[in-house]
Amino acid sequence: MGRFGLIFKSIAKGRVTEKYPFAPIELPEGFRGKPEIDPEKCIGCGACATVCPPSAIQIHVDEEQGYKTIDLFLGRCIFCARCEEVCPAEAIRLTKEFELAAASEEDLHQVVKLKMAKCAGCGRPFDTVRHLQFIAEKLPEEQKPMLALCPDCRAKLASKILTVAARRHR
Amino acid sequence: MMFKKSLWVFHLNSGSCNGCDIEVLNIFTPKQDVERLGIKLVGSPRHADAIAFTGPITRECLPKAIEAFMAVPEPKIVLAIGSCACGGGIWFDSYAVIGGIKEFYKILKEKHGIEPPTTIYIPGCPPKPEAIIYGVALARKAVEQKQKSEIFVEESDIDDAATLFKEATSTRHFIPKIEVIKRGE
Amino acid sequence: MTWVALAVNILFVLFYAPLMDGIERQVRARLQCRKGPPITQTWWDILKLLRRPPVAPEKAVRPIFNLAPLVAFAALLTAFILVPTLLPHSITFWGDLILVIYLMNSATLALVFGGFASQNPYAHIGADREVNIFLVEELALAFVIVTLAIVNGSLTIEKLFPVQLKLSVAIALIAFVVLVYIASARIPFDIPEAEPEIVEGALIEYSGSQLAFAKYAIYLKRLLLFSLLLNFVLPRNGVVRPLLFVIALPILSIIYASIEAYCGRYRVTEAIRLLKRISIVTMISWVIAIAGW
Amino acid sequence: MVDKILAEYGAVVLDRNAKRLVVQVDDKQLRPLAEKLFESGFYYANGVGVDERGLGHDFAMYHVFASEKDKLYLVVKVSTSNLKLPSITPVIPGSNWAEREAMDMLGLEFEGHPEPERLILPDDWPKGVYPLRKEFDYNERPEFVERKPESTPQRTDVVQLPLGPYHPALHEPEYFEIHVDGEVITDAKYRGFHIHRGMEKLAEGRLTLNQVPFLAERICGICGFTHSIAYCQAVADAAGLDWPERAKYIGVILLEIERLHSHLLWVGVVFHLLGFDSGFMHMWRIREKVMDIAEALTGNRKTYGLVLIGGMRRDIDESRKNWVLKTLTELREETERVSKDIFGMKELINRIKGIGVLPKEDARALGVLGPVARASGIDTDVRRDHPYLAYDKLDFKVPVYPEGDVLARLLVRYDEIIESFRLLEQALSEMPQGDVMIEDYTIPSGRVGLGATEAPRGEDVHFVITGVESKVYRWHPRAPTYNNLPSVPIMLRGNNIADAPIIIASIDPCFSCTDHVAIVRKGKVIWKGPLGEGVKQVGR
Repeated sequence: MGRFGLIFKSIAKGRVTEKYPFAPIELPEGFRGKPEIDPEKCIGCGACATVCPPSAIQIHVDEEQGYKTIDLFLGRCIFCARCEEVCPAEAIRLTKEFELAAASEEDLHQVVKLKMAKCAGCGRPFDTVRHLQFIAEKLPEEQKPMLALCPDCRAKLASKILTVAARRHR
Repeated sequence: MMFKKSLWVFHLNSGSCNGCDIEVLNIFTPKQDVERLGIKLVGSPRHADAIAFTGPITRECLPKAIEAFMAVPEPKIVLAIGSCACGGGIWFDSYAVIGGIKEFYKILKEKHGIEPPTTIYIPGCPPKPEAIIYGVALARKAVEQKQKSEIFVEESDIDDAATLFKEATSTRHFIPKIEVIKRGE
Repeated sequence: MTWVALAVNILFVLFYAPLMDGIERQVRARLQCRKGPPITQTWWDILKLLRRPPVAPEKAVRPIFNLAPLVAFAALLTAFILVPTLLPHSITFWGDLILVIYLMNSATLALVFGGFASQNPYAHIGADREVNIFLVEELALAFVIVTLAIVNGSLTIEKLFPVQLKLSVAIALIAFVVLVYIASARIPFDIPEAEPEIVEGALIEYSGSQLAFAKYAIYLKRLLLFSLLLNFVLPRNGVVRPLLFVIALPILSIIYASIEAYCGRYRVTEAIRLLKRISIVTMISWVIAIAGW
Repeated sequence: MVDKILAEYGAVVLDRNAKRLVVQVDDKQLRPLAEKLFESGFYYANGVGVDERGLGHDFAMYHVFASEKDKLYLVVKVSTSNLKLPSITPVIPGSNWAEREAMDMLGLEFEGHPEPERLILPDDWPKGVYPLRKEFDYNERPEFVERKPESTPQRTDVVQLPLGPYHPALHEPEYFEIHVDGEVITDAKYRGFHIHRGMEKLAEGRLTLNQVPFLAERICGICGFTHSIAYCQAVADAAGLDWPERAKYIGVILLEIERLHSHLLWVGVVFHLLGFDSGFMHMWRIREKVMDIAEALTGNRKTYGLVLIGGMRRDIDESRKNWVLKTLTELREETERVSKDIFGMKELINRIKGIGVLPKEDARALGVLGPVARASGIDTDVRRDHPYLAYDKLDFKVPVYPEGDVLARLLVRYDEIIESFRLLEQALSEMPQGDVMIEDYTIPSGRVGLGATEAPRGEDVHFVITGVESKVYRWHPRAPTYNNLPSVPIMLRGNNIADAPIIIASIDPCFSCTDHVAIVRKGKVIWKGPLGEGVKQVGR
């Protein structure tokens, strides 16, 4: 039929254009849209930042103020949902939101600032309060005091205990 | 608003993987058909009202991108399409790219003294065609901007770990409150 | 009365020319299963362009580059003083078909010069192709005019419109229908401004209001060609004429745009070969006209 | 047979499995061995220069050869302590770019290379800085040096126009230089690599093994998924992993969806280049449905991001499977109907008949791949010759046309669209139950792995050396366009300039695929479309 066949078919087909932006569109289940951190659930463990391929989630530690900042920059996010997969607290998930355009780059940031706990030994802030609690819930009671120490102090303490034990053994 | 009814776009691939380029092309196909909104793709930057960057702007593309950018008459709109153009994407700190539109503006400012024009950031990898349409509608101020920067700050008095564990043992599910600051409101 | 009619005609063409492009865009969109732009879209484009500042490229020959779109626009408007459109009254004005064709061609040439003056390689190629096609097209057009002149015994617009239908005239008119298609630079003959290849050819360096006038001139040229075609066949007087004229224009648009939507672009050589064939047809019509049929 | 040749040239076998063989040869034996391999049916698949100082060796060059007949990938390693190696380009033209790439990125020298010029880095890149050496940090940004003016003198016998790199026809920056005699093309040169994004270094530097699939997917926004699969196959090959059956089928389904969308896109673009915009609109209207399927299955229209080293991240549930099957049946009918009408437009078809011919011998010498090779009469398809995922359990035909012109390339792709529909239907209905991901694995370090997939444009070959602490030591992807582009000058020669754009587009060039590594620094460059005819007049 050639070109005339095609013309007739096009007319028969009619218009296929959707109405967007004047009408919303349907999105399939499982669509990977904007990632959102639930600030009430986030424990600041940093697992998401570690797996994020483009480093769109970055962690900054402010030792003076005692805050840990989780900075999610949508303008670099590749919407791969790895963060959702690894988050132990189910705090970050991908919504169906895709209308993310913004007039300034600042609007593309989502920042969660979490309070950090000071080490019982040296007094240096070392981990978020929530992360410690999260671990504490899974630890047996007798090991919990160790959590109050930063990794450095913990190592020192551990070596001390070991030396004492070794001496005793001897 | 000059571009309310008619907006001509010059599309510049500044080192993109093609994903965004295809989606830019895609909005002209029957399903989305943005010609109905008066949007047209033009081949010459001189004809354009808006310039669409896709890609993190590679070193090799940089001089050409500056040239094309300057050829678009003022006033112009810049559409930074895709995560690469917005913030450098997965390559943001690689040796071969300059890392997104913001860095591009810095270079423009330093070398040519040009102030950045109105810019619409459209994140996505690649953004859905509808997301691009939404971005253009935002440039025309036809829709409200949904995406706002959010800063959540945890408010809590406890800051030393020793007291924390005293408290934690008594109330297992103690969770400190959080304060939300939304910028732009 | 004539002046009022003239003013009405000019206003009509000024208003309708961009609208016609809008209609054609809509037709093409429908044939591609799209919603397409509103028919006022071309108007919005032009209004926007008029508000934008023109930027001249550094290397351009400024006087020619800046003037070219205005010259083209003015030449075509002048042609519309001669060619009756909605109201037939301007027919009594002086001037003949040759003048109309000259005005139309000077508009084309103005844009070609503008393209050369811009010093852009794409514009050069576009302008160059334009000239190529234009030269061959001219030959065919000349034979059409000569045929009509012989049959009607005159070249004045007053005598020519509408033409007497004879065998030679019929052949010439059919050739003219094709020529109108080619001269209005539609696919597959939009080679001079082929978008995917050389980016609107001669117009590449134009921007803002200059681009608006250049585009306007192109739309006016299409309308002028349609008007000439309709004038040859429509009755000259009466209330029916404006009515028929207004109905016939969109119909022509629909037909031409449908053909345009379902053709691939020719190479320049192919286009020229086709034009040469049309020239032969028009030459035959001329011979037939001399023979008196 | 291969073993006999290898023994003859004193090659030492380092590692072997059913699909690939790694050997090491002495640098003096390399060129004769390469020549012998080429004669016995091997083509050049990939070339990787590696800075092996971190593994306790010197610099090395890995040449990868492939053969459909032997169903084998052969990795030939040559080491060097003084950065000098013999070039094999004189005997296998296909290795030209790979060697120049190693010169650029690592500072290796190839003795006897016909055009030892910089290929990869930008014009303003300082000399003596080699990004792929281990001492270079991935995020180091050396100072811009002065751009050298084009070295090629202005020629008077050819018309040169600085067209591009932003040409509206291709929506990607690239340059072609076409030398014209009258209206006929006498020679053409390519210059591109504007999209070199430093991906290989990034993979070694910032990313971990399981992040690289996402990077690999962004090699190309059209055919990215097949790259991420190829990468995971390469790592799986190095570590000896095997995916669960269901993951393999899901991989096939997504790969075929990607092929469908890519081919429909290409057919549309060809019509657009021919000025037939309605054809473009119809093809893309059909393609839109394919994108919907991809979105429903993966959550994104492109860059599916579904694959990790252990398998697939998402399963396909029953109801969605049925919906996809139904939609595919409708799509297949629609595609056949519209294509039948378009193929009925005689003058359109005649326009692309007999132009851009690539003879079979040249195609083989350059190692041309995929639909371009199949349109030149080379019966090659990774899916059949080196089966991966579940392709060995599915039934499909490999279309081969002997003409070698643009029309043949269109027909090959059209046949592949239809085959893809068939493959999808089979894979969806035969998919076994089970897991889609293995979580429990270890990746040994310092192992060589090779992964090959059939991308819509041809064969992707990914080469991996695993590193410590779940990093890659070296990763080198080779996209099909890398092998196909050098054939364009041959296709162009002798043709009318009017046909240049359609010929170039006929290989379905995907410059971003190729540009992950290189930059040509040659002559004044031109991409001239059918403006060509105009070019002739201007030059007169």
